[in-house]
Amino acid sequence: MVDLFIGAGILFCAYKAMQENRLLVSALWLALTSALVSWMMYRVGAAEVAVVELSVGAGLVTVLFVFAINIAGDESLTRQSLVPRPLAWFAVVFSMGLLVWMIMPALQSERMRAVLEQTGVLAGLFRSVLWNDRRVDTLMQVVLFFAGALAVLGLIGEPNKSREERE
Amino acid sequence: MTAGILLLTIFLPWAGALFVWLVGNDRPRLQHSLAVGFSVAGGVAGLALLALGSPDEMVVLSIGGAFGNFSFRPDGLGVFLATIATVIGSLAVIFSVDYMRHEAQLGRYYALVLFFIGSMSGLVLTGNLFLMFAFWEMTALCSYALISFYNDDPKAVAGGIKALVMTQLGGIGLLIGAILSYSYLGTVEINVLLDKAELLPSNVLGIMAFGFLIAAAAKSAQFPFQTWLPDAMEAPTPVSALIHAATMVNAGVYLLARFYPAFAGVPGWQEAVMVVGMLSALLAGLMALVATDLKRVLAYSTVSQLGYMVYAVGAGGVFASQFHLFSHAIFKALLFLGAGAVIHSAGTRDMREMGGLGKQMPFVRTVFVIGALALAGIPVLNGFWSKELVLEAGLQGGATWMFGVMLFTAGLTALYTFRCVWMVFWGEPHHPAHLHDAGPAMKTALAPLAFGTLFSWLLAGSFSHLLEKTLPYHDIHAVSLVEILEEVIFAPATWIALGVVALGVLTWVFRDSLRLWQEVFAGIGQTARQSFGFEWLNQAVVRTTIQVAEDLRNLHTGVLNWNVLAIALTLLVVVVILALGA
Amino acid sequence: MFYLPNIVLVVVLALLGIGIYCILISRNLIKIVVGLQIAVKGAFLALVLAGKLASQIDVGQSIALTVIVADTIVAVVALALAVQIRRKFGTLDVHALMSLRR
Amino acid sequence: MDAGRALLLLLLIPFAASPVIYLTGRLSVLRQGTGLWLARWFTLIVYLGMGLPLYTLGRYVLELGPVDLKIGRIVLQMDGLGLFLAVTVWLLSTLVTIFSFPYIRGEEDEEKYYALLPALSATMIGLGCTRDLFNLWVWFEAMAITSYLLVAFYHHQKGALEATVKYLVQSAVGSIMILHGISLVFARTMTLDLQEIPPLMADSGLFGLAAGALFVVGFGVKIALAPLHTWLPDAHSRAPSGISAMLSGVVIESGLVALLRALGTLSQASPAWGALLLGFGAINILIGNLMALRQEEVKRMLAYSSVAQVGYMLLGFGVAMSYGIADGAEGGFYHLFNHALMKGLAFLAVGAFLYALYITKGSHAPLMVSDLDGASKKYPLTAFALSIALLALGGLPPLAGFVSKWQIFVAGAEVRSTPLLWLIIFAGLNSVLSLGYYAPLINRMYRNQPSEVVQAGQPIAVLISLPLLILTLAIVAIGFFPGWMVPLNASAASSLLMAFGFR
Repeated sequence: MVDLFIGAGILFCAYKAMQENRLLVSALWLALTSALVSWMMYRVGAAEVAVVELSVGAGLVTVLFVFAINIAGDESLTRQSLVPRPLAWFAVVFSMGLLVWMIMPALQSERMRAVLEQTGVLAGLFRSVLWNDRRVDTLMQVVLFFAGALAVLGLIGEPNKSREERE
Repeated sequence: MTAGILLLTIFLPWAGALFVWLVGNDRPRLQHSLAVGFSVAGGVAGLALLALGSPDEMVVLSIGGAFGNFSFRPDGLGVFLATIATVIGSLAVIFSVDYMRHEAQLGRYYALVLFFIGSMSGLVLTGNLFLMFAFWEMTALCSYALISFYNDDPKAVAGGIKALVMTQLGGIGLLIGAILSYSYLGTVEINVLLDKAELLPSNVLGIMAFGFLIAAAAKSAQFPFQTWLPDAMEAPTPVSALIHAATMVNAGVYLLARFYPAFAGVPGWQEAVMVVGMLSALLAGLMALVATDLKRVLAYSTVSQLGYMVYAVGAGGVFASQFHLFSHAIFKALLFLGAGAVIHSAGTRDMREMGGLGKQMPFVRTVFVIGALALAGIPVLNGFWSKELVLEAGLQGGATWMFGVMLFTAGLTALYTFRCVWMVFWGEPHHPAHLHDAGPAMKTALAPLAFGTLFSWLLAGSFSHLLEKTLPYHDIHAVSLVEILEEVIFAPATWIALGVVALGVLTWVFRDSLRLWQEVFAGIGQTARQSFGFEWLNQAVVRTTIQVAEDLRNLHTGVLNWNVLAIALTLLVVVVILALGA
Repeated sequence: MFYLPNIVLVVVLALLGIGIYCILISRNLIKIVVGLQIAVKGAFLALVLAGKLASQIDVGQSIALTVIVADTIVAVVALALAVQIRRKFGTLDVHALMSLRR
Repeated sequence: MDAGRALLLLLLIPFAASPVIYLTGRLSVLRQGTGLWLARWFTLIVYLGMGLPLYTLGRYVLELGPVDLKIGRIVLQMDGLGLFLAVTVWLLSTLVTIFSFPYIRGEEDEEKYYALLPALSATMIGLGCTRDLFNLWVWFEAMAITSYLLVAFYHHQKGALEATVKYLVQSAVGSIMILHGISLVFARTMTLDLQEIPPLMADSGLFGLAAGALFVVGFGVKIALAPLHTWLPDAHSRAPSGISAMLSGVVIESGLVALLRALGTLSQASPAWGALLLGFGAINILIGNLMALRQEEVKRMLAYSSVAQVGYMLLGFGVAMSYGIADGAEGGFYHLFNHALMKGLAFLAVGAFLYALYITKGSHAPLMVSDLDGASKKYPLTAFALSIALLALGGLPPLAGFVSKWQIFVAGAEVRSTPLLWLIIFAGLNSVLSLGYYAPLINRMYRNQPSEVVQAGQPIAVLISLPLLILTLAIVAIGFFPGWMVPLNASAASSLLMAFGFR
């Protein structure tokens, strides 16, 4: 029951974030979506990553959005979309609907029901999985950070003096 | 020994190509001499190979898998075409020394010509379908690059690309045949295919047979692909002589002759081959009659003569077709090079602006007339003997009405040949300035060809022996020269043909009194001038493709939203397809 | 009705749908990044659920964490791009980004 | 050297070197510097240093079989396919590095360029040899992130920004779809190991199909399956030429390898994947060629031709996946390798022209087709190299593109089915169509009258000509000796066939 409400809440917030034309408000709705998603994660049993999502997804990303919107300015653009809305609606609803139809029956299997009954997860296992079992993923995050940092540095860097003089 | 010489005919010209190109355009004299040196060496190797023909594989380089083994086999069909390629190639190169003097980018010219000569040798000598297809495409590549040698001229560029595209279109037929051979026989060896053709399912063999026919028709500019060859005349004239008259266009006939034993049993194949040859011979003959561009007349006549050879193969006359190919290569190279000498001096290709050149260029006139007589089928030149053999093979192996059409075309040939010679060398002079005769290098190239035109038919007997000895699947019976001569002389077909040829000549002589007939034929002439609608068809295809491409470009809006919509819609389509398929 | 996987599945795919729809109809680049983020939230949930159903919730968490990091970086790069585009083009309108077409 | 350690080194060297390159470069920039040569040459040394472990691995894999490196529970397994990709990536990236020395010299952010290049190569090598489904995504995403700045390298140009934003958004949408596919597979099979999954996905019905659809479309964005290709011409034409060569030569192909790996997990879920790829292959060939036909910007034309060339690879792989025909997989890999050489050469040669005609004058204008008029007079080697690349792409002998297309076509015929024969004829016709845009470009370069741009052009640096020369020779050599690459292709092909349960 609670799950249903959280789900509905997530979708409502996401819908508002999508529909809102003011960027700042949209970013706030996104943050709320994120918070509810992390609650949903907790409900599924992923307590640790829910915290991360709450701090990174809802916190850090929102800050970044606000930051970017501050620099770029909240431009009021016409709501007229370039792609006809019915067409976009058609593409999205039908493909997602079909996917739900294809996937849902398989989730009802006995095995999966049995898994859901299990409760109680060994504490501290997450840490060992993250740092030992999936060490490669975790190490690759360093590469991702490095590449992302270089990309941001490169992108927002102003042209240096000598170059401007040349141009 | 044989293996070495065989490889020399391929790699000597190729090495020459590399060296000439590396020397650079700053040293034209060295380029000329290198090109001549390597091509003549190649020619000598080709002549030597002629004496060493053998049915066995001589060179095998093991590669395996889908590429087969790289094998070469100096059998009769192969060595003799390789000899034509290298010898006439070297003559064309010698001719070029005068013709291409002072041209820019000589390195590119000679490199491509030499590369072509080597590839042509490879094409006819290889025993592997993969290699054959590769060489087939290489010759097309050289042909394209040489047709559009004068890249600043849009007509030359268009002609080159047209030739490339059309021969490649046909090449797909060869490709399909070759890969089917691999698929069903597990090999791309030509002799295995010839040996085991009956074992193939009949529909597969049928696809291969007609695929090869399409390839041959495209390469030899036969109906319905004949439109590329006249446009190929934008090439420098030695190239036209070598590639578009004496060698590459013969590859189609060679292909049909080579695989004749495998496909002869396919229902309808022989008839199809004969019809293709007949239509090409007839239509091109008519077009030659109305063309006014000297090189185009020769190009149409090439198509027409190739039609004779194709017709002969269809009728089962492999020897006749190859013999005519041999004669034709010599006299047509002679005609083209002669025309080149004329064009070089006169500075134009339009026959209406020539006339009366005979007095100023006596040497060229003499050799050109020899070539023209051979083309017209006048005894005792080489063209006469081979054409009679073709006609006789046609009479024996095919329908009589087709024989009638071919006879008519023989008359037509005589008619347009005399028209051409008269318009260029006799008639009213339109050129006030004094013209120089051919240069020394040109003469060096023309003289042997004229000599060959006069006497090459003497080789017919030993040629048939070579074919019998080295072609295990073709069932060719050796006949001596005397037998051939007797056969030709005593056959009624010969005399009928001679009568028709005489009629053609007379038509030209009395053209003024036949005004009425000219009116009647004006309509046909008009259609012939427009290539019987095929040129229009070609252009329509090109136009449509370009229009589709332009329309498609408009779909690329460059808007991010639309791009992402494409992703969403693709997901939908893929999901639907998969769901429906399940 | 209240079977958890069903609910989560619907939420996951609906989030993906809303995200893509947002990208489809938005003209503002930053809005497009918001759309990406919405869709990505669905992916986190999906991974966590998959981990749960595979009875390896910790693996699910671990990979979801990696995805969070990766996609945050993508969002940051995208925002930096948007800022730079605003500087160069004077607008964030996708309609202005049409010089590369056809 | 121990093979496992060699694999570790192969991945560690570039990742470890990347920050070092950045820092050395940055320091010299801060010192108003002249010291950037250190960063440049260090990058080249890194690549050469990767050569040794790669060689060790190559010998080991070809002679003894896959090399496993277990880190935690994730196994990095260098099998034939991984080795093949690693060799291709290493070869092209090394040449691109040399090419970039003069090409990028003096640009802003030069140090970032050299830092990201080895990282990009390493992500592709890693992508080829991981055995974990999610880890595959991580490498894939890392490849994307490292390439964003490289595409947007000229970020003071409007066009580069526009191209990058399109590239980024579309890639991101694709990668989200992949994630959904991964969660589906994981939820059902309870494992992420590529080799344990296939039997567990058997009889999964619509569920498996949904996962496959998400994989195909998600990876398809990066592979530029038409109509998901719309980012490609923009990104390829606006990136620095070396990066265009990398994108076209190896990045989209890495996406293809990732797709093959991912679909391999679903090989028992449905037999439809091969047919799907064949369908996409046909569409790709047609759309790529038609779009390239009327392009006036050279790099854009080459980009569309990449779309078409990917179609040929898909034909080969599709035949292999549907029917288990080894020639299909070998031909597909052969074409992949040759495409890296041919398209690499084409983009680098165009880059050489851009360098001589525009960049040395401080301009970043695109190279138009008409700029190449008469280029052979002044730049004979570059014009020749570009001609060779174009002719090879058009599938003309005796060049590399011909042999691989032949093998793909042979594979199609080996199925002995009429629809496939038609597909081959269709592909062959399209090869002919492609000459309609390759050939005129070559003709232009050999005109006698150079264009004004060419007349005003600067000489081309030696370090730019060197990679061109090497690639040209390689393309011709492969054309003459098609057997050279066979062991590498065959070992990659057998890995692929094994994944699809044919061996």
